[in-house]
Amino acid sequence: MTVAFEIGLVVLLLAIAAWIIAVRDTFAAVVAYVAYGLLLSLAWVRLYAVDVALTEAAIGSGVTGMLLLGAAARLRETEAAAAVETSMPLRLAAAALCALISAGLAAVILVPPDRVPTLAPMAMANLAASGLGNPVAGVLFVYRSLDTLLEKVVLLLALVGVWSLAPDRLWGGVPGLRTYVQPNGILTFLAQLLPPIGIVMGIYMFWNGANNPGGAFQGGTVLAAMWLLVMIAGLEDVPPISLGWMRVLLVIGPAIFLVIGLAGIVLAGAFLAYPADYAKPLIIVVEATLTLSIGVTLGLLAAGPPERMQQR
Amino acid sequence: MNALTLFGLCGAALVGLGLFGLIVNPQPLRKILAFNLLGNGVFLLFGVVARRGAAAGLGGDPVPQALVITAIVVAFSATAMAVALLLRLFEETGQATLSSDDPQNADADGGRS
Amino acid sequence: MPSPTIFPDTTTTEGFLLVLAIILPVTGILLSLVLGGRYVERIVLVVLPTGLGIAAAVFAAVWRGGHSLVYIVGGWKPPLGIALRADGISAAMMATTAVVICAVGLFARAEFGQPRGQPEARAPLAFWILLLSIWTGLNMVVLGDDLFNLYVALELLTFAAVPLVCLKGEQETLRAALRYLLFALLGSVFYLFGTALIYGAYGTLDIVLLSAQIRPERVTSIAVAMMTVGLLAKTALFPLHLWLPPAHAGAPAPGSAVLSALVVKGSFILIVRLWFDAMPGLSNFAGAQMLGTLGAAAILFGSVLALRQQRLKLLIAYSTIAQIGYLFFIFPLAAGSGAHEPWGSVAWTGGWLQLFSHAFAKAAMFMAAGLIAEALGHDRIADLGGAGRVLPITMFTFGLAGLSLMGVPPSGGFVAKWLLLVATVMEGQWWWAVVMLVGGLLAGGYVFMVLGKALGGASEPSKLCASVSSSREIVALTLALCAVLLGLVPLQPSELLQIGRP
Amino acid sequence: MNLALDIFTILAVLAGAFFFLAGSVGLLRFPDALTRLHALTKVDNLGLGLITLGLLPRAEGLLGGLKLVSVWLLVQLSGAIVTQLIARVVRRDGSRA
Repeated sequence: MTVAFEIGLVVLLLAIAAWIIAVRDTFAAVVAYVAYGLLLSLAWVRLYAVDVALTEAAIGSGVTGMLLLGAAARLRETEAAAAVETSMPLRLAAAALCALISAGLAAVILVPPDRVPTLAPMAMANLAASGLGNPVAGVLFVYRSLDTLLEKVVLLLALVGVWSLAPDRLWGGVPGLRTYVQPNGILTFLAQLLPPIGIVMGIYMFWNGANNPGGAFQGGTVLAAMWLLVMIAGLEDVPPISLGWMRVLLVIGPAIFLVIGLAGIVLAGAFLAYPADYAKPLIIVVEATLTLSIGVTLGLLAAGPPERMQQR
Repeated sequence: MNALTLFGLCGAALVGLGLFGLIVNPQPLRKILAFNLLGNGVFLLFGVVARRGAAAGLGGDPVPQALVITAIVVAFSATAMAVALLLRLFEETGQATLSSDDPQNADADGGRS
Repeated sequence: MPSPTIFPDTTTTEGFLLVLAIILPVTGILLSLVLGGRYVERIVLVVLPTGLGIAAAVFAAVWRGGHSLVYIVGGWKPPLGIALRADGISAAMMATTAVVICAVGLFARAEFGQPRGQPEARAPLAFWILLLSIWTGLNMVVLGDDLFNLYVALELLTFAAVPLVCLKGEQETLRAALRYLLFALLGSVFYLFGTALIYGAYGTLDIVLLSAQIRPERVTSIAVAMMTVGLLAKTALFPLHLWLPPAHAGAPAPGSAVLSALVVKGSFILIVRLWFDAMPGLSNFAGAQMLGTLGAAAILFGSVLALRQQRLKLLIAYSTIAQIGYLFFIFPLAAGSGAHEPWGSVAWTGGWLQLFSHAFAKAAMFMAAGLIAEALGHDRIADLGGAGRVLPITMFTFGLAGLSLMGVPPSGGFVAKWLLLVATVMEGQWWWAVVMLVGGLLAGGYVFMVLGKALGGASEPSKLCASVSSSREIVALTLALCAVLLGLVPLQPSELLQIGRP
Repeated sequence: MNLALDIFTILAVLAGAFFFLAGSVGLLRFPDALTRLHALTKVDNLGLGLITLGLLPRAEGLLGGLKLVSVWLLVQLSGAIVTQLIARVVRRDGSRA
């Protein structure tokens, strides 16, 4: 009975994935990708990975989908020109190669190891010391916090990379987010109504993430979505990239993380270690600032490189 | 066949599909989409590994789950950068292809003086 | 012989230096982004020498101590936590990285200065942040001991390298950057794929822990094969090299220097870690021979194409493809069942010397090419006539770096290739020797093609578009001299390079 | 009592699922964008509404029930507005899909 559900889910996922690859219209492919992403988060729930499901829905499907939709819409007119077909022999060779790789992988999956290695008991046994209740948050912010810190730097770096694509004369200008300003329009209505709810949701997700599925990345994504909505509806200006406070918001998360990590050397004997009694409050501080930074970074990444100068 | 193996096979198939799209489709945006499918396949593999490691009252090993969260964020960063590059290329050249003028000459081995 | 393996379960005395090596450039990145404008140069001016100092301290500590430095991050031991580990190779690579980055920093100051009294400019801010990010990524790559942590490090490196390629914003460089990014992303996904399989089979991603329990199974070989292919795409080994020439030739000169000298080596080092550290003794003959063959093909193919180039920067980029090929002789000569001691260790030393001397030589060469392009306003090889007269130091730099690429004594490249050559002969794998000799001749061909044009009598007196500051010429010359001097100290490094090996 | 609630849940969820099915078929079969939107709103309103209603007796306490209802309300809100936006674009540009 339950496996029937999984079979249906997997068949649907693969069918949409194949369609995404095969369909001619790129815009349609991207729309399908968003639907596929939501189904995929369902798969993550079935794999007992609710944190991942939330991340996939928010980032993997949501923000990525928005980014790709925007690009597909802009590139729509180039599609006819770009439709150079790959030659048949190459297609066949590629298909054979990919089938081979899939088959090899499937063969490995079908033979599970005799002894399944897991770090779950170890992760649980040490979790109490951090005061957290969510083991995934424990891995992200306690055991493997160096990964999380560096990943935040990667995110910032992607933003620097995106910004650096601007022409010289537009540096410091306003990102080219497409806005649809209609006074009293329906979008304006949504942008006025939804953000209060969304912001509460975002904060709840980060706060709740200490003990339940959720956390800084998911919460930050919701915040970013609200910010983008408000900007697209024209209720709030898209800030120029030279804006000082925005730069501060961008780095405050990793900076606080770094400072607390360094304090750990003195107070807890190792970089990125937390002193025993203050572990939980410190992690909350790190997560709170990270949520904020992630929100701003994701929003700006989705908004793209500067495309016009600010009106003075 | 249990559900876990099913998701594993789904991951394996996604890897193949994504790789195929990445190789065969000439449009960069479609390549980016295919890269995301490929990535999802690999993430599912982590999910299966995590679920297999269920122990200590948990539904799955939290370590690979956390790794996937990190990897999803990194994959998003990559997508954002690739999309921005592609749009900028489109703005500069009016087209969105990887090959310079002549599609056969993908090697671009200089001599454009 | 190799010193006993240190399991990363306790932080060693100087271990804190490893943390510093990573967080120093990260701090630089964060501060640069917030303060922006002219502060960036001041930040870099502090970070570069400090980082060089840290690298020197790590080098000294490893050398004097004779064992690896270890730092347990957050006090959580692997497999649950992450360890940083600096063995002899890490120490040597960190030192090389620091020297090259500092030289590039000095060299780039003239090109990427923020104009005084004007709003923040794009290229300088981006360049310095990207340079610091590359440094973070490289230090993380050589110090990381956890396969997933190394994945994040690799991505850091990629995301810093790609924007550097298209910093000038021209059409061709944008295209090159996009192609580079797609190749690199494919590489990372393959790497991640292998990581998942390895975690699924062994429940740890720590390289040292893995080396103790890894078994010759199908999972292991599929995982390592996937990871290796992914990393090869990032290293641009033939036939996955297509992205490299336009990318490395399109970047601004200091960027090209870092990309060609250091960034491609990051992923190479990971392949070595996988084959030699994570699965010692498991690498099979066929796999090692395969990598060697691809390396040989890269040498021939890259060198021949370099000879056919009309633009100086593209020639140097193709030469990188060829020189990367030599590195892969490490696999058949020092791993695999074909390797025999002590010749395996000889090849090991030779391979690493090749990596370090190529880093110095190639950085010097790209800098020289940048100066030539700046002075003459073009980099067409056919029109270089008379360049030797107007830019004597720069052409001398180019020639010195060329010596190392060709493998002419006295130079680091010579010792490296000589050691590899000896190993091939002594291990009875003479076929590699033939390729190396042909590669050396071809390298001589392309270096002399440039030198001959530049030093030959100019049909017309060269007109300078811009004057070149002699301090920048000296920076490039210093790097070329480093490449040559490496040839004079081959014995001490060979001991250093064995420290911490399993 | 329990049996009655169970039957209620089953019936409501089944009815909801029916509307989902009908809406999906409509999405695929209807000829133009406006009629497809019509089909979609059935899924949002009735389909999800009935399923929410059916699940309410099984919610964990008052808070759980409130969460369920607010999920439905949020979907209503965004669904209604997005439908409006799409419909306006269609009226302006004509149906392309």
